[in-house]
Amino acid sequence: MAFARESVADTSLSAVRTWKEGHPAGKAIGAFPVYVPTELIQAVGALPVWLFGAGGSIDISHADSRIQSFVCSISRSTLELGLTARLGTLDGFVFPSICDVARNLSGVWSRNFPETFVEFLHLPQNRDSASAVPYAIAEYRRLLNGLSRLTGRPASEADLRAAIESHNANRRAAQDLLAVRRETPWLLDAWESYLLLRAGATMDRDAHTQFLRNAVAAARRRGRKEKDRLRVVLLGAFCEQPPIDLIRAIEEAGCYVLEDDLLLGLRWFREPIPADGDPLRALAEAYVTQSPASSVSHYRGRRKQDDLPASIRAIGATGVVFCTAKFCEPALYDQVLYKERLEAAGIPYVHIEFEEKMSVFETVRTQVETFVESILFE
Amino acid sequence: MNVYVAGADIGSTTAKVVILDGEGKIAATSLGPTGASIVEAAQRRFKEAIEAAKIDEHEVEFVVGTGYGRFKIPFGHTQITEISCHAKGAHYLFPGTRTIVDIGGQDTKAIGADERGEVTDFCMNDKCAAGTGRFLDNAALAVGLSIDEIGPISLKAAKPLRITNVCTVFVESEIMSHMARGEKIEDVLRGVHNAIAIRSIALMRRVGITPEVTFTGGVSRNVGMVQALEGQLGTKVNVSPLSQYVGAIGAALYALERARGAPPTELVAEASG
Amino acid sequence: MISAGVDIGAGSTKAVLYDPERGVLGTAAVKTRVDLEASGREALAEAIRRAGLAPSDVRYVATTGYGRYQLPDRDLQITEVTCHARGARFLFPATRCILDIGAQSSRAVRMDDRGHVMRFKMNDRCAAGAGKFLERVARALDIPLEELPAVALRSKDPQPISSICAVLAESEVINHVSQGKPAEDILMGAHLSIADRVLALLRQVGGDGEVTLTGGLARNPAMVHALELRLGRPLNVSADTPLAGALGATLLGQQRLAKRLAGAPA
Amino acid sequence: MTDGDAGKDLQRRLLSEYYGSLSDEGRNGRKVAYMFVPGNVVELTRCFDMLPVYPEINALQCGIKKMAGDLILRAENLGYSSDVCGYVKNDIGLMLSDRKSPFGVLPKPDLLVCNYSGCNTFVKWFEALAHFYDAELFVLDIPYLREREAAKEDVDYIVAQLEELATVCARISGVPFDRGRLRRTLELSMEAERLWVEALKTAQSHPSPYDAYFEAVFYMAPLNILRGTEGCVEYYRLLLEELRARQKERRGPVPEEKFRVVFEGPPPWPHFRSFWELFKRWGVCGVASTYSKVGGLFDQGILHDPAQPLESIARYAMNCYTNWNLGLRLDLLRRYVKEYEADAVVIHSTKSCRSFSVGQADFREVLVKNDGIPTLMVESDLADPRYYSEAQLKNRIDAFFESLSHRRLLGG
Repeated sequence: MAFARESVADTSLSAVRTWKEGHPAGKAIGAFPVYVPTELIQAVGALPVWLFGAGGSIDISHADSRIQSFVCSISRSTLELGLTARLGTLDGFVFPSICDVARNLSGVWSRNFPETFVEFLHLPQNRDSASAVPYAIAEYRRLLNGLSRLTGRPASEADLRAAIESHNANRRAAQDLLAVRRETPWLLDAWESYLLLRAGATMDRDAHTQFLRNAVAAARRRGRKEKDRLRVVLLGAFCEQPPIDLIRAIEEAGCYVLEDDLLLGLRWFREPIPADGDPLRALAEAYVTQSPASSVSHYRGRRKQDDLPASIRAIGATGVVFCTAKFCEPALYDQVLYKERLEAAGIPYVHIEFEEKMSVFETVRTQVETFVESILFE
Repeated sequence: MNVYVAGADIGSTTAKVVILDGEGKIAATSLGPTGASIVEAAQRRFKEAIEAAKIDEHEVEFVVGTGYGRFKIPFGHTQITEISCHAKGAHYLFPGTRTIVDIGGQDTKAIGADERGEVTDFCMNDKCAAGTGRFLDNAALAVGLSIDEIGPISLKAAKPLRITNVCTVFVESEIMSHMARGEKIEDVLRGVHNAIAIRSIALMRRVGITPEVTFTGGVSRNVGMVQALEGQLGTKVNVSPLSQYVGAIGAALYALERARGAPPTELVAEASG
Repeated sequence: MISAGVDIGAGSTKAVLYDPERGVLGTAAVKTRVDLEASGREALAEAIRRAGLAPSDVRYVATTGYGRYQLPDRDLQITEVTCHARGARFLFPATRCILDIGAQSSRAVRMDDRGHVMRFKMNDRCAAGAGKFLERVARALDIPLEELPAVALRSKDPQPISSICAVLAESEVINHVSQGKPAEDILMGAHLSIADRVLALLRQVGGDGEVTLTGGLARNPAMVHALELRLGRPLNVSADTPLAGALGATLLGQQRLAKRLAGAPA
Repeated sequence: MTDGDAGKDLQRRLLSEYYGSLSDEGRNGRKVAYMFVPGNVVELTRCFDMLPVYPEINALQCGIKKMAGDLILRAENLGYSSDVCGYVKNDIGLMLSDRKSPFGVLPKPDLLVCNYSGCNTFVKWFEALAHFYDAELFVLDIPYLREREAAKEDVDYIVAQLEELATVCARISGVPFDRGRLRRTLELSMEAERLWVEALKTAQSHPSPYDAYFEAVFYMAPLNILRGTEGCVEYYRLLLEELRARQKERRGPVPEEKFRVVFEGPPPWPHFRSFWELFKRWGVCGVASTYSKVGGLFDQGILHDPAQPLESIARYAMNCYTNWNLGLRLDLLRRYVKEYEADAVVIHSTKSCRSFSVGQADFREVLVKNDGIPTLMVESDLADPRYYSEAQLKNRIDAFFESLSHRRLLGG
């Protein structure tokens, strides 16, 4: 756990430097949340590095001259990291389609760092259309060609299949970790599992998979006792991540967080992606047909808010904690539709607002405690 | 016959008047809180300045008003914004000035100036970071100290806190929570000064920071603020006991130009007032 | 069975003793000092003294408010939202909503007919600092705090002040001053800006039914007037509302005590 | 003196006819398609006799008519945060008050066509309307333009979706898809667009015969609402004549054109007049604006083309101002300053519209420091009246033009 905590707190990405010492010609590619097919980065022998802003650890004084203040903190702090050369170890950046701010940030990025490799990946939003899969394949191929040129190493079908398999294993380990929390929440706190997953942001995939497997085994051996707590689901923190102390404050206020969308991009698919056929088609089809309900891509077929009440009850949760980043528009729009369906289904919820650079959690603790009391005090 | 001109800078918190003689030497200055009535505050300061300069009101040939209350100055001939006045005044005090920062009651201003004190570019804070000058008064109130004490006390900080918030109102609730958790006053105050310095420097970056940097306006009297700015910038910052009068000095210099026959460049007085 | 409720707030600490048969036995209020635990003990001791009881008579102590965790020998701590709701219910049995406007934050609470919290909402960061905002406006207008309500109530044409952002609201106050607008109109404008902000929270939790006003600003008649003007109907206000938190704590303490005595699992 | 009355009268008649056609009797059975202005496919929906409704136009009209404030409050009471787009909340407020708009009661949507061009919030907006109206939603995914020329895969992706959309419209309207009618409609669109580009270019003369920001946003209304109709073409023919006449008489929107300015960003609709006044006082005339290109960058040579029906619709959809990446947007601003001989750029940054605003501060950085073009950035909002603080705006605008006139005096 100590290792995980340090690697997350280290915004200068020293872990990437150590990886590069082990891979002399190796390149590292930064991926902005929420979902990027990092298999493509691994397939060209590069290290995918997830960028989750700088939390409260740095002051914003350069980014202000490029970006307004009424935008989320993750975009401002990531730009600050770039402008203060703290991301020097990264050789390129991939911005996926999340929202207008992230999309425009890719433009600000390529203007301020003209020599760096910057790619904006347009993930298909009309996933009901027959043309969505071919388009996704074309986008993935365009990205892959760019990455190959950058690393000077084309990706063979075998490289792609190996990358898919190592990602499948990583996602399986992540699902196992979250299953411990879902079935026996007293054995593994949400902030602990968050740290374990987040450590993977700067780690090689297979190393992270082994790291998670050890953690799952260790968690199962713990002898902790179950406490009288409210079982909840946490929704809305899929891109800008809340401070770890905020997650702890929610748990200490009397909650077991069975399910959440923290670090959603690291575990985007529940089912493994087939590694036998054409790898790009497999990745594209997975994105178009299996992506989870999320605020960053238009849902396929049904409306995602209709499925929410049933999925809450299925895992035995009693309430929902909406935990949205200040100024995060996609999360705030969806929260209204979700709350409509929760009210109709009689499932209680509370909405708290956070910023990655928050240092005071009194109001959050009071709100969640009140929420727990309003349910436990029947 | 010696000609006199005046500049009146009626800010949201303090009102200042400066009288210059024909050669542009400062004949007198006066300063006091703006309070609830701008017209009274302007007239009182103007009277004080005239008496200090031992001259008669009609000897003042031209008066330029600036600051938030500039349109309400009864004795003003014309109005010029505080951007132009701060540039001109800062150049008067420190001819090497190229970048000016003024942390005012309502707005924080960063101004780029050329070798003649003309404005090359300027930028004012965006909405979320408004009211920084006023905020320091509120911070002093929140910790039960006077505005003049918080600067020196902040210098005694051992481990300054990081206060990361943009919005001044929210920073205040952050101060209360730190105090409730028993943090030392000087550490909290140093955190506040640093937060304001970082934000002001971010604004200065928009116009570009070229030495010499001159810190103008009332807040420049706060040594804690000067230290914080110099600490974050890594370079010296020009401050003078007259820094608080820079707006009024600039206005008086424009009045002098106008008295010497320069054509007007600003809008005719506001019709609606 | 006597239970005690101790509300350790940022400004003052209140204590209430209650017995199901004899009702409220004693109350006390002291200024909160930096040592929150001492403030809690002092208020409780004072209430016991006033009720002519001995410390051992108190069978259950529930704490609430900012310093609710600071009293080591408490039986339970409950948040001020839950306690304010239960306390207001005791003072006004038909009330369905609570509006609590404090120095820093404000909130709206909706209850069901048994006084149980259904939904609540706190002001978001941009609309923070209600009470503090009025203090700053008073200072900008050179008006002593105690005269605030009287001056505001003299207003004939309140000036519009933004209700969306506290920093913007302050700048607008200064602009009105610099345009020489009368102080009472600016001050009432500031009260109405807070009313708009807080009533927006009320509407989001469902604002129909009887509304009770609690918190520091409940004692400011200009604030009550501004709220009633914008709400279009009267609010419950009483001199006892500052005690609502401690009252709620002792009543909820009774509920827990009754459960313990009946042998039900805690 | 018939200064522009003919044009204004025709526009008023066309708009009242349009809103009349949306009333229950006016529709007489025709289906209604909600669409967004940037990248809309009205030429396609017209083939199925479907009537277009543009929620953005309703929102800005509510802003102008001072209705936006209450409607936004109604949406916030439902739970919409103060941090989300004012246009969306205005439209949700309209829905909550049974769609009573400044032009009568608007119809419910039979189909929501989310032409998602340059604004991710559009998808959220129509996901909400689909939820509240329980209406069918077709997300027409329009890729973000990364290179100056739209990539073949992007165009093919849109064309394939247009074919699918055509089958959906045929099903809903019961009208079979007539490609000949599509071509005729595209001819009308192209003609109106060509006339509009000519009209825009008249601003290159000194003085400019019209304000390319504060007046262009009204002149562009027919092209946004009535594209593909006879009336639309007629309007722009009349408009061009009027502007040519004013050019000859050297008459412009301000008595004396002191500063020619390129405007970037949407206007604050709820305070439109007072915002325009802050510039008029300084003799400012807008000679080019990017907001008037939100409905299509026709002056950059991208018109509808009956010879390539679906391809030209796809290419048009990608070439709306907010769908251009920031590098292309910045070059456009620079070209406008040169082509229209502007003295300065004014950026109006709006809190609601982050697809416009994010990156504008970076524009200012380049325009001032690299190109030496005086650039002012001011902030308020395009829909929410509560974010407009006149004193702050006046202070910044006065300071900017004061230093410009001062520099001009010193030959700077």
